[in-house]
Amino acid sequence: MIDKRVATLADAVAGVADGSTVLVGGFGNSGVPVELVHALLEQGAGDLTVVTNNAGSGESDVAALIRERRVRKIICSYPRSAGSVWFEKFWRAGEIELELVPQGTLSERMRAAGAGLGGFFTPTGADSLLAEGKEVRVLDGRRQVFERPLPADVALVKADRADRWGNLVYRTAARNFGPTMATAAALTVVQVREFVELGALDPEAVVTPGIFVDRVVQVAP
Amino acid sequence: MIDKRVATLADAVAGVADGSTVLVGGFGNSGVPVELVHALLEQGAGDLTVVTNNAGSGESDVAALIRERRVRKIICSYPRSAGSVWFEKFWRAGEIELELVPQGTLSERMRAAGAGLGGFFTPTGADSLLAEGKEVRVLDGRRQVFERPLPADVALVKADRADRWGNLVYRTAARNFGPTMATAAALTVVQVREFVELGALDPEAVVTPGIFVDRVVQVAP
Amino acid sequence: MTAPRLSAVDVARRVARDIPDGSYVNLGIGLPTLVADVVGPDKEIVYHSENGVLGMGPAPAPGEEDPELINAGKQPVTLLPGGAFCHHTDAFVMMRGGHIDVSVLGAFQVAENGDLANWATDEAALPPAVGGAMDLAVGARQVLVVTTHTTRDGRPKLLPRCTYPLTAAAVVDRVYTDLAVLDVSPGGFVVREVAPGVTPEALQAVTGARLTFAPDLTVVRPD
Amino acid sequence: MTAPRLSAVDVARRVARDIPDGSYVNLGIGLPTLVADVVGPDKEIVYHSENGVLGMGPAPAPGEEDPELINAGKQPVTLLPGGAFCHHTDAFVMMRGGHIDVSVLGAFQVAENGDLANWATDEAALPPAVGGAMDLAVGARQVLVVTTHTTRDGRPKLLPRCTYPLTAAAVVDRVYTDLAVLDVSPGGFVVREVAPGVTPEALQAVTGARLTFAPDLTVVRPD
Repeated sequence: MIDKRVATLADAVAGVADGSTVLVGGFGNSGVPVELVHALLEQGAGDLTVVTNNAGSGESDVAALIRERRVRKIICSYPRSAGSVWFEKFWRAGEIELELVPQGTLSERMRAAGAGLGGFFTPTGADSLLAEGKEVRVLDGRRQVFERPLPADVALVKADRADRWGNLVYRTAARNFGPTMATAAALTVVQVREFVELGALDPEAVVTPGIFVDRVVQVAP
Repeated sequence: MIDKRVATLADAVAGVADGSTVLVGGFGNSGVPVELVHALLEQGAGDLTVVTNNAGSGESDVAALIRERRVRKIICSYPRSAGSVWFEKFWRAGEIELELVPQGTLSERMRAAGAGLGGFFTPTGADSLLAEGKEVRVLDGRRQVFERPLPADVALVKADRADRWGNLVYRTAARNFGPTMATAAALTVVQVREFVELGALDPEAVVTPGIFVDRVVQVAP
Repeated sequence: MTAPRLSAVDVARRVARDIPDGSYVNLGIGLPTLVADVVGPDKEIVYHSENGVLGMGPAPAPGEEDPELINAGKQPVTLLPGGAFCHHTDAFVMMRGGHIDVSVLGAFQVAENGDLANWATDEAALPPAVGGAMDLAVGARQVLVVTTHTTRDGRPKLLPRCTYPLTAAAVVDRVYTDLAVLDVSPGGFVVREVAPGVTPEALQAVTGARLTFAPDLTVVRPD
Repeated sequence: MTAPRLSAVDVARRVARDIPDGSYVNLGIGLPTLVADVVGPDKEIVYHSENGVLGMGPAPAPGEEDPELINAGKQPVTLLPGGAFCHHTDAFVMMRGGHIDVSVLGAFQVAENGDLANWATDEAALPPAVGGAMDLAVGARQVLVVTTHTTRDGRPKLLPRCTYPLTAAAVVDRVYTDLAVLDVSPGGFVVREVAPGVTPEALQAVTGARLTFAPDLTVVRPD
């Protein structure tokens, strides 16, 4: 019997260890697993490497993790926003490490981890500062930089509906990094708006098959 | 106005040049764009490199292309089947070239082409004859072989339904190579069972967005 | 330079004229976004956003916003019939894989060989941020840049070589500024059009790179 | 070797016992396919097929076949509630990316260090063909091999080193034959179980590699 549903947010993030690499879905305020991130804050894991597109905003989710000094390092494409005050404060003080990755490369590196690949060459950023220290090779007539997979211990993802096998569908642009992050982590934890019966999701339209999902928790919208 | 629908199979394959690399979808008899391949036979292009999982069977589709000596080279994972008599005949006579690629690598190489990547390292086949002459590197503690993108001039794909923008959905396991091949070719040609109105396909469930599709033709089931 | 500069909307209108019917287009944050507002109703354009939206429609009516349905600039958008959602990795397959016909980007600097600098300045006080700029610059079939011709304090943005960190090398096809439309050619910038009242001498005076003027140089018609 | 060999179904039953409830499993073409028929109803197993089916159910009733809904062996299958379709590239992400718990494969040869040869012999008359064998061998968390202990003409398949071309190096975890169940350990093959009536000496006599026998060696119980 496969049942990946868990009863509480605390169950969902149970066991996340200090020093973990944690993927956090979302782009801007779309598709952010806010409740899971707050549960992780509550759970207490620290010394985290957080991989997420932005570096949090205001006092919520990733910004709160940073504020509470749980984050050793951020791997992201765009840490700067109107509300990214906690990140900027610690960054200026040299108290948080930043690895800046072009957005498509960030996503592709997580995909490579989930796909069992050893890395890939991409033209993105090959002529930029972000290629410094990396292997660059001319392939198909253009300079390309070698990028390595980005695997993680935990992924926190927000989806819309799930069944007990962990099959997922998303809503509009909230899909963003979720499907890729779900493949790249040893433990994939998902919050959804609604549980549905097994068989209720159209097999032609499942976006993340349950094979990539470990725990699902329902969060009231 | 975007309208990728064409009226006839001849229109669908018009302009395919001698010497083209042609991706042909399908796995066994599932998802094979039979009518498009026959239209290509009729159209007359020769000296083709055909990329497809199997090497045709019986007297139909890819087997017919081979029989009529249109195929210079096959790139595939599994050319051998009960009915692959035409391929075997020419292969024994040294009259057709074979590039054998592990199935996942075949798919991933087409994906790399569609994704604008310069290549990737994969553990698949790294310790096998199929890695001979290729760069092998130890990454993440295992031997991995460098594989290059596999782009094409034309892709022939079978889907189930399409709208005039070329958005596609498939049916069951007939999906197989279609979504990846559609991204990897300069000209992607699709046969579908049914045309639907723009907006009739659920935007959450479109499998191949029209951006990857150039021509769609309806074929009576 | 005393001639009036073109307004941002006029520049957007000029860009819109160059976008063919049926194109797949990504509009960068800022000035480029204006282009969608001025493309004629005779054209069917599919707008792509790197967060996984293909086929964006106009901004939603006030009160109709869906907080999850946003564009790359984090503004609420709508989806047209025929639009579709995809995940981030696939959205970047579209970009990096050469499937976007036209990418319209902003710029800090453009060099005469097409080098683009639009993600970082030499300012060290702010943390660096790149987003999807590098993917858009290397992947689109055509890269169009929309920018003011000079910085706020009058320094030129079109240069022999970029002094800011590069986004990508030799990628820009055409530049639309508030003073001119310029193509990047093997011989450097070729001015195709100038804003009304702008002389070649005056344009050269506010440009860092050496300009060539097209034999059929015309005045920008924004409409 | 005069003791009766285990039947293919008995071997499949023995394999089935080792597959935990809730596993994601890929069954190779041929002997491994039998495993699905004998897994107990107390277990919920999600069967994966590399052509893009996750959650395969039993074979359809005669006349109910869908010609497009097939497995990797090109046989018609069904989809269980909770099953889903994906494209080929994603199906191989599942395989190569380590998401399949158990891969059950056939073999021509297995070496004592876990090397697997199951895609090509030294026969040059037939065109080579590989399919998904290499992806399955490198990607699954556990690689189980089901094979007859010897070839049809009595030559051993469990060897110090494979003589046929390798599928993958050092990947096999356990081998189930019609004579024994053997683990691949750092010291070579360790026999865990033998078929009824098979003595260690007799097993060694039909095995190319040097065998170690587990201290708790038992007789195979297929049920």
